[in-house]
Amino acid sequence: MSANLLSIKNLAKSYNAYEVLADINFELKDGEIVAFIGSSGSGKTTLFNIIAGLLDRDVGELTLKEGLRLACVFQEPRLLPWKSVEDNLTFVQQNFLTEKEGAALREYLLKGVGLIDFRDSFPGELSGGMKQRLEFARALSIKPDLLLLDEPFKSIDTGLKIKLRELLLKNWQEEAYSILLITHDPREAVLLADRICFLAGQPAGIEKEFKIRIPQGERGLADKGIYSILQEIADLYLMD
Amino acid sequence: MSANLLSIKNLAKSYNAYEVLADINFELKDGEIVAFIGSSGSGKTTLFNIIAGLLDRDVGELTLKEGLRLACVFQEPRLLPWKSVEDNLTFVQQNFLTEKEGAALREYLLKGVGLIDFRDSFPGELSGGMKQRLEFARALSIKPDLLLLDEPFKSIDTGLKIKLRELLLKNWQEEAYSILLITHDPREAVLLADRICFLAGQPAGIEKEFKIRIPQGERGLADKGIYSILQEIADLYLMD
Amino acid sequence: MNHFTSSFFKIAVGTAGVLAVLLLWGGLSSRFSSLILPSPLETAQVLIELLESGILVTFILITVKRTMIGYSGAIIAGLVFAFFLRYSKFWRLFFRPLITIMQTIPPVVWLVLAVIWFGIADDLTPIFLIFIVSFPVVFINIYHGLGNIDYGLVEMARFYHCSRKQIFFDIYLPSLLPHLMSAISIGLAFAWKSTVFAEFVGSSSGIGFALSVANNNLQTDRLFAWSIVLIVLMFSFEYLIIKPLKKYVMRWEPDVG
Amino acid sequence: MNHFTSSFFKIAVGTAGVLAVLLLWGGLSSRFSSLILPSPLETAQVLIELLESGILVTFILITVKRTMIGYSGAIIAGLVFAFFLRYSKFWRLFFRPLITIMQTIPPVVWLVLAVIWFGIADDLTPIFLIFIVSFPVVFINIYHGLGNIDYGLVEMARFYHCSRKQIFFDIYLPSLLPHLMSAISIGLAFAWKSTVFAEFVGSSSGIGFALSVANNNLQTDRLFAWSIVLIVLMFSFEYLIIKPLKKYVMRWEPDVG
Amino acid sequence: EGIKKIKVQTPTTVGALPVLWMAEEGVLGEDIEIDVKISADHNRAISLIAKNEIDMMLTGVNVGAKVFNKGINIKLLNANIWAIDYVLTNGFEADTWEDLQGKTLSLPLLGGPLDFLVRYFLDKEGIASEEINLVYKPLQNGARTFMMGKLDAILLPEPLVTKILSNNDKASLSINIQDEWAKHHNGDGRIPFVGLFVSNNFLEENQQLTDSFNDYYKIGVNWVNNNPEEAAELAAKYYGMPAQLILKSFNRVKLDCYPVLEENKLIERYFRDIMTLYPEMIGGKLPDESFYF
Ligand SMILES: Nc1ncnc2c1ncn2[C@@H]1O[C@H](COP(=O)(O)OP(=O)(O)OP(=O)(O)O)[C@@H](O)[C@H]1O
Ligand SMILES: Nc1ncnc2c1ncn2[C@@H]1O[C@H](COP(=O)(O)OP(=O)(O)OP(=O)(O)O)[C@@H](O)[C@H]1O
Ligand SMILES: [Mg+2]
Ligand SMILES: [Mg+2]
Repeated sequence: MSANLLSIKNLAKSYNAYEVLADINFELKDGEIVAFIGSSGSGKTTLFNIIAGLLDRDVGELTLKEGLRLACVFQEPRLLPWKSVEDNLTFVQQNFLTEKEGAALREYLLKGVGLIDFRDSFPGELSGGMKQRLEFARALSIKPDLLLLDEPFKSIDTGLKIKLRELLLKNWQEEAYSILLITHDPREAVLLADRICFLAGQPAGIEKEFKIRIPQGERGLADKGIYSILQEIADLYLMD
Repeated sequence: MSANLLSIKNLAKSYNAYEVLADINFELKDGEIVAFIGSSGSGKTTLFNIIAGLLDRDVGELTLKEGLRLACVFQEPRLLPWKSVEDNLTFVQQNFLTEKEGAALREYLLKGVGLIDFRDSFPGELSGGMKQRLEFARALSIKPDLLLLDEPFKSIDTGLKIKLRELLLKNWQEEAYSILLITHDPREAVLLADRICFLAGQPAGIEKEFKIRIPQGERGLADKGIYSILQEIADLYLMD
Repeated sequence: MNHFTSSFFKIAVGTAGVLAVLLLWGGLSSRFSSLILPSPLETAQVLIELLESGILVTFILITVKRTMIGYSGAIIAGLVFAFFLRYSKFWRLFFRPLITIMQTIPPVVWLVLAVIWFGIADDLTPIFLIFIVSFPVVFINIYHGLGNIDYGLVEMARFYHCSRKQIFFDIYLPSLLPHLMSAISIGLAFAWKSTVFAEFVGSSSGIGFALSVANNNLQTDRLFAWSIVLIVLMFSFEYLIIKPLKKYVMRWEPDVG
Repeated sequence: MNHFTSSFFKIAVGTAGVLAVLLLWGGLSSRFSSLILPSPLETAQVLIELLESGILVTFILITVKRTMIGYSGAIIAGLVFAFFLRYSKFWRLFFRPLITIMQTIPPVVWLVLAVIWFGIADDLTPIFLIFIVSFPVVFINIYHGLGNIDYGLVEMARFYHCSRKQIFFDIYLPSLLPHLMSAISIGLAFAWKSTVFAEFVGSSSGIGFALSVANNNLQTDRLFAWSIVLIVLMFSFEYLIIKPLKKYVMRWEPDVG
Repeated sequence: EGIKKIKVQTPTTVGALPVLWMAEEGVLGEDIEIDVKISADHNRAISLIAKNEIDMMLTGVNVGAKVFNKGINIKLLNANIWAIDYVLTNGFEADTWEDLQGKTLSLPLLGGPLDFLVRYFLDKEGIASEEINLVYKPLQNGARTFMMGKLDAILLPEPLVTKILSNNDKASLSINIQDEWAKHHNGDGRIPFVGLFVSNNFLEENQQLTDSFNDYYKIGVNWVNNNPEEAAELAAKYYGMPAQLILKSFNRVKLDCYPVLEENKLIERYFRDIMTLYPEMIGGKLPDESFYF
């Protein structure tokens, strides 16, 4: 159960002359939830895109476990405008699930993110938050082994955020996937993650790692351990 | 000082057969900060677009004070891809400020949102949060009378959020503009606004209004008055 | 405005434009011999004669058949080449100048080559010329359209292990369709014209041949009558086939203004 | 690959394509009389003769001048009409059918009209025909491009009180430029061809006239020589003017793959 | 099966009427079919005959000589049109070339037979060709421009002459090219304009058939001359012109065939004159005797 899903060694990336990432080393174990935080423009999306295979790294090694099923919530919505809400899920499911399995899961997820009444709408008819939720549902709809989430709770209000977080964790327990989460909100990170990586510097590296040992269900923002981590993170942000 | 900048009477709007807003009544006084909250898809952006004149209402009256200078942070970034970061500001300033005035303000704002090093980059070279900050700077760059902000802090981390909020309030004190703010985060609302409108229902109306009388500088999330409003809002979200 | 009055309005305005031209034509023609500029009435008479003689229908069928064959060929080749050249740098560099050459060689020279390649075959020369003339138009439009595709969506699909086929049918095709439709409707006019030109100089049947005979005999009224036939054909294609197709293809687009 | 080898590679591959065609041509021509298909060598000889006689340069200048006048006219009219029709529903309905008609009327008929309008003026007929043929291409491409403009940006600019002029120059134009460039490069080939055609049938100077004389006098080698001249001209435009312009115009685009 | 096809390509000329008559009548017998293709494109005909895709063609005698001299393997079966071209003037009469001095005269083709003829006459009469404003326009364009009153004079072949005359009161028939030719050739105004050519390949394989084709062609010529109404109907059917007009135009067209020797003499006379002015028009040299049938 503790095989590495992902391991990164000495990875670096620059856009033209602008160095974004340098000397990134990272390992992800099966079933782990890891959050990446760091200030805006530090290179989180860049790192994610490299892991997702959407961007080439300049140097370094990146190994994904063989046959790993990856899913992703992109930072900018990437929905097919000519497909309905439900068909946007079907489109990605077809290579992973049977039609029957897929249909049941779609129903379940669209209910979960509150879009079941909009299953036949086109993305152009959704509000900002609704698009975001659709992205979220799509990522879960293929029963992934590893979930890459880039700001999945953006434009989503607290109530809904809690619902989505619950959906995520419930699935996590049932399906035993791993999660890499990018968020700009340290509170989200401490509530969800087993480990938090803080990205900083120019070029950025993983400046600090926090481990959280309290089980997800039992965490509260006011808990002492959690609170001190939040304080530490706040300090890091200020220094960056 | 208490003339109405904006007044809305019995406004309603539907997309084809789908009714989004009904019977909206609202007034905004000079210098006020009002936040709109409400669950995703309730119609906040729709209402904003109507106020901004980007969308036609179906029925109802909408009066803006004559000569009002409006600025807006759009929910999806609307940056000119062929203009540099700084030129995106210059583009909107030209009809309101002299070149000299404009240049000084651009310098000040780009520093304020942390994009001064990227003034010559194109929007395609910015990260998600950086685009968001640029939108934010653009809205402030015309010295507006009324600022419409649709999720201005999306994809922006806490540290930066605090900086932007300070920038906003500092300007607010100096320039005495009014603000209409859409946010999915009730905490942002209670920290910034004089008044909070909760949009709910289908079609949605302003279900509840909260007035906050504590001066901005002195508010804390743990204050009793503030805390009880947050509680009430949380309940409203759950019911919706 | 309800649906009936609105579509009535549309047709009325469009017809007004055509009527204005007819009036202008009528007015102008009264000042010239019918050898130079026949009146709309004379033209209509010739049209009726042609219809009665049966030659109208025969020639239309011949020309339409040739155009369809040559043009479908051009569309398919245009699509294939556009994809191929967009995604293979080598072949892009290799073929790009050749396509420019193809575009530039004047039709008379193509006719010389057509005789060499196809000899006497009455159908092949026009079909070849249609292909040659419309292929670059279709190709360039599609190639350009491919450049405008939202690459983020393709990445997303690749990310979710979608096959090339899926990516083609669910991303490229829907993104391309608007471009494709406009490529097809721009190219169509050229396809028509080149069929007509090819028949004009190198065939013994079809509308172009009829035009050439009319021209040789200085029968300006026939020249105009056949042009009217072409215009009606073109309109039928545009409004009965391409327009509805366009609408269908773009049905997911929320209407703007 | 460093810059030098890479651009060397590009030119090499492009040249390879052209060479392949030349070889094919050479092979084919050995099987036919030069009256039917002249060899590349014979063609080159004629080309040199033409150059020495001075007629080459004279005719090139005449044809280029006509093309430029007619084509700039078509581009300007295409731009104006595209904007005009995109934003006025009435005129769109009114003019749309007329543009289709314009596209469909065969060149022979335009020539009839040109005789009426311009009589024996040697320059006007070709210029008119270039305009007529390339206007619809340019128009449709720009019109289509206008439909693809991100309307959110226009709304944003309106919101910030930008004048029509600003919106035109800072939003429409940059959004349109890629479309415009491809419209211009597609249309250019047609402009060339129609100059040549117009000169072919209705002028006593220019490359098209030379082609017509060569054609009538069965000088196939000259026909090919003049085609080569056209091809070289077209290449010069594409690679010396349009390509660099395109690159400049799209400089803000982050490079993809 | 068993049916032999003879493929002939021709522009819409009176010279092809005998062939059309033969095809319609089936004079060569049931197992021989004459397939007539109508196309104005000489180049196409030449390429096709060189590729042996057609067997015979009607075209200008000078064109035939030129391609023969350039190595295309053809033979002249007969020359058949000897008179067809006239000068029309607009609003004034011209009896001589001198009357056209300072006027605009439209010709169809620089370096073509009509251009040659005009320049030949001007040369013979000592008029510099610059004294007449010669412009070159395709026949139909020229005709229309003439009708518009924008040209003083135009040199045209039948049936366009008849057509213009019956549609334009101001046009008058001024100079008969054939008469002018006669002035310089001992009163003999016959000019070999159009010829029937056969590909040598076909000829070698079908000596007898070619002979009888040629014989019947001459019978066809007589038929046309003796039955102008029916011939005009035939032209109307294949060329799409009104029969009335064609019938009228026959008066100004000389369709005839002569004994080989006489014919060859007339052609050589024509070619010699061409050699003095526009040698390229017949390929730069007189064709040798293998050109003639
Ligand atoms: N173009 C459209 N066509 C049809 N329906 C639309 C369109 N735009 C929005 N809607 C619908 O109107 C409702 C309100 O949308 P709006 O964007 O105003 O929501 P919102 O309150 O801003 O939500 P969010 O917080 O997610 O941005 C949604 O249910 C959406 O489905
Ligand atoms: N295409 C590009 N060309 C040039 N520079 C780029 C490009 N994309 C990103 N960058 C730069 O790389 C840096 C990191 O960008 P990235 O999108 O990874 O940031 P991020 O950590 O995801 O930020 P955010 O939280 O705002 O989304 C930024 O400074 C940005 O300017
Ligand atoms: Mg990011
Ligand atoms: Mg919204």
